[in-house]
Amino acid sequence: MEVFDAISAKFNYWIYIIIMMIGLYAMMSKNNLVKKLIGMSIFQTAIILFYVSIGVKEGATIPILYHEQVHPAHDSGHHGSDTEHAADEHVTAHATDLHIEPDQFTNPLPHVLMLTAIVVGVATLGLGLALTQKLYREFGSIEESEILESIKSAK
Amino acid sequence: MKTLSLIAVVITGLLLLSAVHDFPDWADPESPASDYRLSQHYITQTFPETGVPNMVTAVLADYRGYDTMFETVVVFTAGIAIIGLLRRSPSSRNKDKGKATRTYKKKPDLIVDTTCRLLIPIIQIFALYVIAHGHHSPGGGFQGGVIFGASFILITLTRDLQAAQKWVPEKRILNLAGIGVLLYAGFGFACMLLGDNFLDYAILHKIMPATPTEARYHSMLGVEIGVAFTVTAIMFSIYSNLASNGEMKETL
Amino acid sequence: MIWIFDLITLIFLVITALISLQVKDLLSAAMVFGVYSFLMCLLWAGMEAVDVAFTEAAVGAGVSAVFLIATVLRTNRRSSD
Amino acid sequence: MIEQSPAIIVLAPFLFSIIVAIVGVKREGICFPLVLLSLAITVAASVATLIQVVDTGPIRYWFGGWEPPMGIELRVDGLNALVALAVSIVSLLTAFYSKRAVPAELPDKVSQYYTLYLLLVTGLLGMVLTGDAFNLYVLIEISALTSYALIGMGSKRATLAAYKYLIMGTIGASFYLLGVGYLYIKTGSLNMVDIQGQIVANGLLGSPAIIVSFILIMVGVWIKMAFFPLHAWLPNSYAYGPTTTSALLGPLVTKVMIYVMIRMILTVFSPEFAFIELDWNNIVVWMSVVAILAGSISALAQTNLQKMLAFLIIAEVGYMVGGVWLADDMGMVGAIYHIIADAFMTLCVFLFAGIILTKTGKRDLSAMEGLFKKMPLTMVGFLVGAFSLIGIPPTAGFFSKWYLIQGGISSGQYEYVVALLISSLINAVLFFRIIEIAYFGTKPAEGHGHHHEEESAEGVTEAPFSMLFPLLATAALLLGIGLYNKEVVAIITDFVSQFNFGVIIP
Repeated sequence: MEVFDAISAKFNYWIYIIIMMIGLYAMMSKNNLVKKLIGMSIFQTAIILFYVSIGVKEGATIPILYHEQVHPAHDSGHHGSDTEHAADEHVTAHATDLHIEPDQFTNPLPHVLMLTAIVVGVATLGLGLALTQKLYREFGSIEESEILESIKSAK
Repeated sequence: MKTLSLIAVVITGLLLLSAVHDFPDWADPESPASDYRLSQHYITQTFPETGVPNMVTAVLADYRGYDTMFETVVVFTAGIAIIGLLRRSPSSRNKDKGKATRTYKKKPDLIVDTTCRLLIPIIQIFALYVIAHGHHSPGGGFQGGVIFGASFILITLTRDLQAAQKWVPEKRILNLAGIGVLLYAGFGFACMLLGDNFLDYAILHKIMPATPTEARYHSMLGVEIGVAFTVTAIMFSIYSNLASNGEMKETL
Repeated sequence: MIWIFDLITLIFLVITALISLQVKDLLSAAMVFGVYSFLMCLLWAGMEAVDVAFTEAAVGAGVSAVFLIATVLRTNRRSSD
Repeated sequence: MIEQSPAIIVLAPFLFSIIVAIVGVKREGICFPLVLLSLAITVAASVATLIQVVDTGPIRYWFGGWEPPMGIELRVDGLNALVALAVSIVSLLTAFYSKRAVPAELPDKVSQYYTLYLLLVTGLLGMVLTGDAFNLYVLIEISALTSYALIGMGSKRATLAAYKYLIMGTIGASFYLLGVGYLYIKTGSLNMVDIQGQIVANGLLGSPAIIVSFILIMVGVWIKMAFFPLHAWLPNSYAYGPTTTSALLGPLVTKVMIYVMIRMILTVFSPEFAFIELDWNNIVVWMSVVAILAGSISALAQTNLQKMLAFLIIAEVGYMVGGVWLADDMGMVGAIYHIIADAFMTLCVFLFAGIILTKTGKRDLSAMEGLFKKMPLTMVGFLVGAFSLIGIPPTAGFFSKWYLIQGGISSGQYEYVVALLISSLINAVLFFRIIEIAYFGTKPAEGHGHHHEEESAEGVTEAPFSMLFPLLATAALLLGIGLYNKEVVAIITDFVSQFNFGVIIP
């Protein structure tokens, strides 16, 4: 059981490395330009998986406060009729006696970072595909070796 | 080349593996990333400081708002770059030995057409809900924007590009995207003009009928809407450029 | 989260990644890549990263795959490797 | 307003890029003045920031008013402020050059080109100023995406080069991101200064994860700066892109990445860790020796002017990486001074190459026959740049090499000194070959070289003012930085002296 625990404690990190290496190998060795880009996306998602794994916390839930924490039961009835200003006083007043246990929620920071990384990933993928189409328009092929050959023969 | 890259990949993999035993256990609540005051501060102080229950949204749009502004810029950059790389006027096509001169799509299939007519308004309403409700549930400007953009992509797929362009004409795409980024930056510059640092939304309570905490809350909604504008426009723009090979005329 | 579920998803991730890189038809590769992204999204939802999972579902499984398909149909469907 | 100046440096080009994108589509004529205006604001803000830093010490600017590590900060010290000033001046001068070049080379894409141009500058300046490790990644990606597009808009070959750059650049940036992840898993922080504090406080200096993170970040940054074995993307990208792109990317991208390397070593990992704990100085200095020699020798083999200059950049990257890893304060001062000097000398020669290409339409060295008579002012500007690359006083290049050599001697890395001297010699051969062609023609021995030159350089006249002005201004700046090297070095020494480089390797 101890060996089993040792494996289960880290296997996420191992598999992220395997996926990442699959992607990296495809990026470097594939001949087809679209395949390279698929490899690139796999490579990037593997890094995102790594970051998300950092944020996981035993016994914690998603990083959104419970409804009861935001709107305590005793004033939920007349909350809707509050004026804007009173609502804020209510928030600050009740924020002071709000008890949020740090252990209760997952770490939100890696999630924030990875939202950005996903966006960067799709932007890079789109740009790479645009370059692929431009290359196809100019050389009539999406195989790297064929493009290199046609450059050589054009010389 | 293949063996060389295999060697490089194996070396990198071993390097990465060699550090795994040094990591804290998976899902360990005592790990430095979870235990450090940064994470603790975000979890416990977000609601008192900003009034937003979804910590991810609050950290994204406020604490690390500068990052998110540039995330929007990345999307914008990709859109402009793809237009710059691929866009060309259809007339130049004739030189390309007239290959793949596809005719316009016939009238779409009845079932497909009706399904999409029913689905698209629902998708768009859901997208608006995701944007507006990002403070309380998963979602926000980016996700909502992608869904909204996807609804236009769906129109393009079932009808053709002209049909989708009735909603988002090509001339307007960059304006829409630019307005989104400007809206985000505008919140930042407004804070600057009022005498505080860039993106320090709290100072906006001077011009909003709100307290500083509420000003943060509402400004975050504002920047999320800006993000949504940009992402919607650019996602559609990227798709229509890729699918029409830069001619914006006929799609797949 | 349930670690069995986690492990199975991870193994399927590796399999789909390999398939999408090995298959010679690029359209299938794009589709399998969509499956890969969706599995990734499930995994993250299981890890309590709901916002990230949502984004990946919209971006990775949705828009990225559509971009790939658009390009494949505009260029060449066959791949030499 | 003065306390906002660090933010304005980044935000001015950013804001104007969006305006150019919206307004420029309909009125192409308005793009160029807007670009100049925004970059002029940036230069002014950089000057104000530098003065402030010299007077009062490092400035910290908290975005959103959140105290780091909760929020993101700009942290400006002597090093940042100098590099930011150099970056903004280079981009302003290149913008002048672009006035005629961009409409000529990319007729119906002017507004997109200028938008991307300003976004690239935004990304680079943001990288220089930021104090947050993850924010740096986002900005690396902005500058990378824009540069792929700026290169890819060029000729057919440029598209392939841009694609290769995209693959390599993504690997580099992802390695950097992964390195930051390894730092984050051990320290829980993203702010550079705070990471350093956590590493020291938790005694993590020897921990495997931190060492792997250091390797990943270094390899990632080396790919992005084209350090020798990882340089494959650079030559074609810079040689076949539009000339304005080469004149902007050549001087800036690699230098800013070297800045990032210095920032990572000094601020995040601390010199004690990088130079003493790991003790890889000898290996990296030898790698840089190989880079210098390989870059210079490959440059010697080129007949395409732009490609030759691109290989010179690889050699110059070797100078700076070696200078940093000498682990000696003199070497560090030299490397930082060389970042600034090299930005301007590379700009100078790339502007020259751009002028030659637009004027003669040829990329070959033979295009330069008889140019001394045809375009004397252009050649004067080029001569200053070439002398600086060779290292002839009183140009800036001489002083930077002087400090680098001093660093090499005092740290006992003589192989580096020798490589530096050989490379200067090769530069001299390269540039005197060009000067010879430009003065005498390709076949001086044949006797009728004069006649030959009349034929080939027919119709070539002096470059227009918008191209000549940036070239001559750069030349003047090179002389200026050289003559006032004491002042510049004083700022750098002030910055470097706060770090302890520990024992000098015997």
